[in-house]
Amino acid sequence: MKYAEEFRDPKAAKALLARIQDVVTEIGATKDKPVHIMEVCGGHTHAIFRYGLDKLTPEGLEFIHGPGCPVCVLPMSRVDECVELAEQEGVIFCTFGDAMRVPGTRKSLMQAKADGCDIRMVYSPLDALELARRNPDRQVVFFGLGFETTTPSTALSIQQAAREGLENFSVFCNHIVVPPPIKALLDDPHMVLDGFVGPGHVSMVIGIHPYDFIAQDYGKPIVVAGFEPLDLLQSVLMVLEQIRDGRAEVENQYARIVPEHGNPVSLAAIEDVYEMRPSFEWRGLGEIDSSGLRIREKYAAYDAEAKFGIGYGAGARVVKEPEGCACGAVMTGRMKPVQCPQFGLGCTPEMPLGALMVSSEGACAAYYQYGGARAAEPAE
Amino acid sequence: MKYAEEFRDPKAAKALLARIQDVVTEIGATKDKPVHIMEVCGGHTHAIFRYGLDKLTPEGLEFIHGPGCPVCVLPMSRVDECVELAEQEGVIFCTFGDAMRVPGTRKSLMQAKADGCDIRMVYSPLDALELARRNPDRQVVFFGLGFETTTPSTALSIQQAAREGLENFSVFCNHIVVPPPIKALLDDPHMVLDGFVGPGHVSMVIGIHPYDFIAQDYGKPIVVAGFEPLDLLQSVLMVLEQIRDGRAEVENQYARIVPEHGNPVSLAAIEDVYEMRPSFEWRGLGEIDSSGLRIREKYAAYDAEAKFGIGYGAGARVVKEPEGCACGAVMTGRMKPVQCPQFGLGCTPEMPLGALMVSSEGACAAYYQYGGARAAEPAE
Amino acid sequence: MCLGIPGQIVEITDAARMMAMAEVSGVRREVNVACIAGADLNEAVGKWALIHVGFAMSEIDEAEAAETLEALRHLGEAQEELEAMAAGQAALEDAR
Amino acid sequence: MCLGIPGQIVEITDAARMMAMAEVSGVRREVNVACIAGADLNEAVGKWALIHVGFAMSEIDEAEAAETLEALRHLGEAQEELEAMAAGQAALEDAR
Amino acid sequence: MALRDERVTLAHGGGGKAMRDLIEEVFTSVFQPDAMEDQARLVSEALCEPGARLAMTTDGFVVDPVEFPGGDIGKIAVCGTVNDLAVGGAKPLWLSAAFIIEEGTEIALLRRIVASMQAEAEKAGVRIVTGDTKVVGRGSADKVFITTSGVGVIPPGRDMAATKVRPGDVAIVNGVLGDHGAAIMAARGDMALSAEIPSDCAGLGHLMQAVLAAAPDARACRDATRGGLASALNEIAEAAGVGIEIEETALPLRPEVKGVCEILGLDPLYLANEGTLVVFVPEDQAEAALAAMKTVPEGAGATVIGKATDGPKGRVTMRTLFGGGRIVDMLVGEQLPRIC
Amino acid sequence: MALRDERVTLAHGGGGKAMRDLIEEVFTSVFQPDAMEDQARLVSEALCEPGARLAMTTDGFVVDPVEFPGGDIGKIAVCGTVNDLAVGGAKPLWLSAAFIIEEGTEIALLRRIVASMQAEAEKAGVRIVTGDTKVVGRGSADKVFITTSGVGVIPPGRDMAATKVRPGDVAIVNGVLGDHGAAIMAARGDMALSAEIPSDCAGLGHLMQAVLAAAPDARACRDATRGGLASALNEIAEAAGVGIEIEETALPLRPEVKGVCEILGLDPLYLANEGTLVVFVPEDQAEAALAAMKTVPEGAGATVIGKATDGPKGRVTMRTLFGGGRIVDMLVGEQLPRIC
Ligand code: SF4
Ligand code: SF4
Ligand SMILES: [Mg+2]
Ligand SMILES: [Mg+2]
Ligand SMILES: [Mg+2]
Ligand SMILES: [Mg+2]
Ligand SMILES: [Mg+2]
Ligand SMILES: [Mg+2]
Ligand SMILES: [Mg+2]
Ligand SMILES: [Mg+2]
Ligand SMILES: [Mg+2]
Ligand SMILES: [Mg+2]
Repeated sequence: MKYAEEFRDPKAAKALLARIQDVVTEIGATKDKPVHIMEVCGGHTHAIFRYGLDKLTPEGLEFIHGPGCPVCVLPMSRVDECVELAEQEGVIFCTFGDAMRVPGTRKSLMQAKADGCDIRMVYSPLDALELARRNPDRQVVFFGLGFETTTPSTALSIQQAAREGLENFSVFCNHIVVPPPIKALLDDPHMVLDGFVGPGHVSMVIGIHPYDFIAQDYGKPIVVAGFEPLDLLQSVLMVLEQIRDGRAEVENQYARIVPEHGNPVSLAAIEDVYEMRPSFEWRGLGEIDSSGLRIREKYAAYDAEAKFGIGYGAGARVVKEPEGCACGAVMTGRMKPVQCPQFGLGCTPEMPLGALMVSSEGACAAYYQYGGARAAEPAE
Repeated sequence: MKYAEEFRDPKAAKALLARIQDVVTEIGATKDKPVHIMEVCGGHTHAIFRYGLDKLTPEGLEFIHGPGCPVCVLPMSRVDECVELAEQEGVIFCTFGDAMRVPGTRKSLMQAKADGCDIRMVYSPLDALELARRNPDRQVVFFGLGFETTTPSTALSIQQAAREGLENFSVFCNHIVVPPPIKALLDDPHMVLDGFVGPGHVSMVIGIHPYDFIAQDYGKPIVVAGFEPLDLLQSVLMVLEQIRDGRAEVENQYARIVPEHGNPVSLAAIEDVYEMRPSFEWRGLGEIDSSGLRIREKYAAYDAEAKFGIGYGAGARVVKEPEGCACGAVMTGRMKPVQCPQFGLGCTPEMPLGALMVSSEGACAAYYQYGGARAAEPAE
Repeated sequence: MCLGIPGQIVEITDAARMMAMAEVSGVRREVNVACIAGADLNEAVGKWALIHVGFAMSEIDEAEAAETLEALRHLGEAQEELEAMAAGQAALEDAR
Repeated sequence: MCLGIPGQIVEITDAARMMAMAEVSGVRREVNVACIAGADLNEAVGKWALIHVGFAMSEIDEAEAAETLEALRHLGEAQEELEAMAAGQAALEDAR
Repeated sequence: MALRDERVTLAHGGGGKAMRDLIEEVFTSVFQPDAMEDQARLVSEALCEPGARLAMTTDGFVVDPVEFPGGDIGKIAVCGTVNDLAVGGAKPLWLSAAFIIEEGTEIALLRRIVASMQAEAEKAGVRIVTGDTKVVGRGSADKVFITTSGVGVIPPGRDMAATKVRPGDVAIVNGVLGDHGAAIMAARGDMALSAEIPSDCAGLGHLMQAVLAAAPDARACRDATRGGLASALNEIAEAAGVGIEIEETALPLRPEVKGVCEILGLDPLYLANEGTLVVFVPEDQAEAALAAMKTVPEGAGATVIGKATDGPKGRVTMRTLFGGGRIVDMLVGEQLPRIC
Repeated sequence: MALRDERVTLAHGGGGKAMRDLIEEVFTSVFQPDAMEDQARLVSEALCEPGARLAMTTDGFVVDPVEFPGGDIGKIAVCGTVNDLAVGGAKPLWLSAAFIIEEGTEIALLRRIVASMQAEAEKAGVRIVTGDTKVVGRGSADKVFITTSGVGVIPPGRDMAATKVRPGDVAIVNGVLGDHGAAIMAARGDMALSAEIPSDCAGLGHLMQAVLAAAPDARACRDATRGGLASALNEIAEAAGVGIEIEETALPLRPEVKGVCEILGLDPLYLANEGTLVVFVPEDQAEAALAAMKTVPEGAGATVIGKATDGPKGRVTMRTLFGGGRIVDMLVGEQLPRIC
């Protein structure tokens, strides 16, 4: 697999790990006084556990798992709205597989499907577009979910639908953006972070400069990173080197994919189709200003919120996180997943209580499934 | 079963059979020179074989099985039109079970259903009406098939639909009437008939006087008969007695059900909804003047022919009976089913070639299944 | 053609649509009673009618039914007597 | 988040809709190439791009990729040398 | 872990924890197989008697509705396979049960079905030793389909077969005809008929034991399922090369079944049964067989309906009420309700 | 009589002549059962050896599409049940096959499926001895479902079971992982992926014989069907109360399967296989087992993937490419394609 497997070479990994160990030592970080690096992106969280990197990196380095999984930060009331849309007469509700199992207050999409809703898992919004073409007598609603990486795909799909004059396609837009929650985390008085590994695929769309504030305003290093294990290790090393050197810069480890200024076509499509909502709710983090997108007035015909009167802000929504949920503390690095009293008991991937147990990219789910903490314990 | 099982008493049957024997002897009919009585109605044909009456009546009495099975006389092109209607997008096509297996030139309704058409077997046009109420986004087409007995039910259903303003219900009208084919048979120079057993359930609607022409113009006796075996035997006896006595009258054996002048509500509904077509095609008999009904202009909204542009006279239809089919000869009494060269070979109930093998009321099918001629033969 | 079976009207189910429940040998089905109903629909309850494709098509004339049955029964009895006589005759002849 | 995988554009399938066939390890899927296409769509054929949810999101900069890889390889080799030296050292010490 | 879902989702068929939970909670906790291997491992001494043979049978069950007066699909699935073993003279021993479940099916329904299977298995003295579950998407199945297979043992010297029927043999049924077919029609409500007809669904293993004890030379037996008594008789007549004549007046019928048949123009001879068999015994054992059948609840309504003859080979005829004769042919396709 | 219909109609399930014609022409003419009784009657001397046990298994097959690169539902239905017998150490003998057919299914398709069942049965040395067909209305099934049940014999003294696996035992698979799951995904076209991946669908009876000849003390074996290798390993670890450790670098994977997994974010450890098994053998018989497997076509790609350990009981772990460790848990529900 070109441009992928080359970046999984164990020899190089060993070298990077040795260098990481060296720099951690140089910094003087120890198990009790570790250096904290947040991987913002769930994809990085997944890779860390998938390849067992957490156990290979030195004790003085601690990963804080960030809020960068769009499925994890999806509030239950959003899922409820999805179900409500799927329940509309004649609707085909399309979603990425990721969202199928996320619990709503009533039910998950998986359960709604079992209850008779026509819910289809698709790989791409283009597949939903095709469904709309083939089912002119049905209303096809696509669940637009994801960060800047995914936002261009729904924007381009809406533009395409408009070009074709498709009247039965709409997007239930729940796209969110990465920088504001980082800022929110940085503003959190409890947060002790020494640097960031930045989400590479977000930057392939928006470039690296939207993170300038991290270096400039907060004095923290950030390295935009690829997703292969060597990418990740190299980026961690680069962050550590900045820390050691007292630098705070925005660096780009993933230059083969990430252009400094992002992708102009994608940015133009986003700009054309979407506008910022005043604020948006994140599961585990609450309302964050200017952190979510909505469809502009001129594309109202493709806006499921407008079309069905269901969606963000349409009704009074009870935004209540389940009791005993420690997701906020985990996401701000104050707690490890295993320290949550619910972990593995009231909260498992089969029956997730909190946001971070929902998707395999959530920190708690990754801990649970890949054994962040369980590997050493005896089986229950 | 009140009003049914009392009319199946073997003792009385024995008496009637003895009397029939007597009268046949009095007439002087013999195996070689039998008296010919036509039971017009397929229901009577069915009863004859079902109860084995053909083997209990004397040799000098021969039953000629008439054209009174609406399924048998249904031309293949009608079935093709049914299939065409069923194939229309969004149509639910409703039919009595009888019509399911009748072959068209392309396929039967049973096969069309297997090929994906939404075809429902119903017991009553009222069930189709209910389907229309429950599926407002679908077009429900009811296959109106049958003689005067059945015609009121579709007429009343159309009136009810009109009262409710149901816009998605229509009837594909192929109703036919009994007297014209009888007249056609009587006009056939090959036909040698001595009398008729008349269809009791037709007369319960139209009364007995529509048959006056048989007695008055053709000098043949007719007795309107019920369907229980004693009804049938008594009616046969009454016909024989008329023959013996040189009378030609319209008598009513089935007075418990058949009012002399029929049912006024039914007649009014038929008159309101339907009008006579100039002519109509009968399978095995060809076109017969004034023998089929169509829906009046004022109910055009409930007329599937008008609504879908499919139906009688809408296109050039190849009206061709399969080669080697002797149905005409059987129906006019010139041949017994077993004398047809196709009987049991090219023509079986599984794969009927001619009209009379199609329904269990068809003379050939009844012979084949109940063993009119096969019972005595060795098994093949 | 035209399968029909006597059933008894046991209950009006939807007066506006002239629907009633009919019963045949313990089996029930809703039927339309327009053809047999008079001004007062409730009078149909208890009546027997010939049921065809979900419609009560014709009320059964119980007197006519009884008459036909009586004639048939008569015939049956006469036949039995005849047979008994014939049997007696045969016995006599056998005895001879 | 944001699963992406490098794939090669092998064929334009629908120019009007900017659709092309991409291939990943012998697996093909039609993708939209609006984000990586220049004026002449056909120039996209043969290119490698990062594929995400059916879109070719970003063209792969082959030079940058080679550079990163070179650096990593270098690192790997240096590490091997170091280990070899360490092993030699250990062997020496053991021998002592 | 307790199943939290009220309905089956695709996850319950995915091979993971959800599936394991479903299987453990709903199925194996009731059937109690010996071990969680891919196969049941079984020992029977009866199988190893010299001359004994193993009988194996299978049937898929697709009844709609899945619950109906007199039973449910689970009860039928056990009875049907037990009966197919029993009517061949085998002693039923072990059953397998494979479930194909439609997404959205209520788990409570599954529990009821499984309970009724287990109850019926216990009654019949068989064990459900192995099974399988699959979940298919909504609209890809109709709630639940069950396929059961059965293994039994035919004791040495017993050899019942349709081919063994000889002219003169007496045909006995164990009770009324057509109840299951009519019950399902009424329960389905397709023709909007309602009637209190319970399915005859029953296991006939004990009945067969009684018959075989009383009439050890019983020739052949069939349970008159799909296609009804007429089909069972035609099969036997054809296999044995005999004629079969039955008496219309001897056929036991429930009034409500007659009613359904009169309304829809159906012939009860072709209606399905799920607890009704016809057995052919030599004339001199007929009385004993009949008496023995009546000692078992499932045979309370047993009655002679006719006999094998040297009439036309393969032909089934019926003497009607009036002494007339007619052929009782095999059904052509399926019986359709008719109006003419 | 020749079947005139091109597609199955409800009449073919009605119990009459149409059904008989379908069964005779499409099914029994190919499977050739001994007699047309409701049951097969079978004799096997192997079953009566002292200490021999009968193995019985069942599986329902619901694959969509029913034909796919590398096989069809018929082939899987035979292989799957043969394999469930074989992996338990039984010699497969007899199969039953019950078909649930959707109205409208092409008869030509049924013929192809039946032919491939018969071919596979012959290959495996088993006979399809009894069967059943049901027809359901359009939309009440998805073309055709097949449930096969199998009976085999476990020779005296053989007792393979998941519970028997001991720390130190070596885990061997017979070839690449995840082909069937990926092949079906591609064939279904759900995610509009196309790839030339043939299903691994294969009967593993001969392979198992080779293994057992070379490694008579083989402890346990599982075919890694639904839920993939991960589920099979978890089942074994749990039953045996051992840990299992596998090597990521040792897992054999086809590049196209990797491709599908990378695109859809799936883990090949959870992908279904239909001709892939994992067997645990004592360390001292591992080499012999491996060599023996390679002599059989189905074992050409055999390789050691890990071993049982005295690590945490019931836990399966994987040493990653970099030497890191991670748990390989059971799947939660089903694996869903994901984008993040
Ligand atoms: S274990 Fe569950 S509740 Fe606790 S922090 Fe993780 S996701 Fe939240
Ligand atoms: S056997 Fe067939 S072709 Fe011949 S007369 Fe009868 S129906 Fe017509
Ligand atoms: Mg069977
Ligand atoms: Mg059976
Ligand atoms: Mg049977
Ligand atoms: Mg299984
Ligand atoms: Mg359903
Ligand atoms: Mg199995
Ligand atoms: Mg299996
Ligand atoms: Mg298995
Ligand atoms: Mg069967
Ligand atoms: Mg289908």
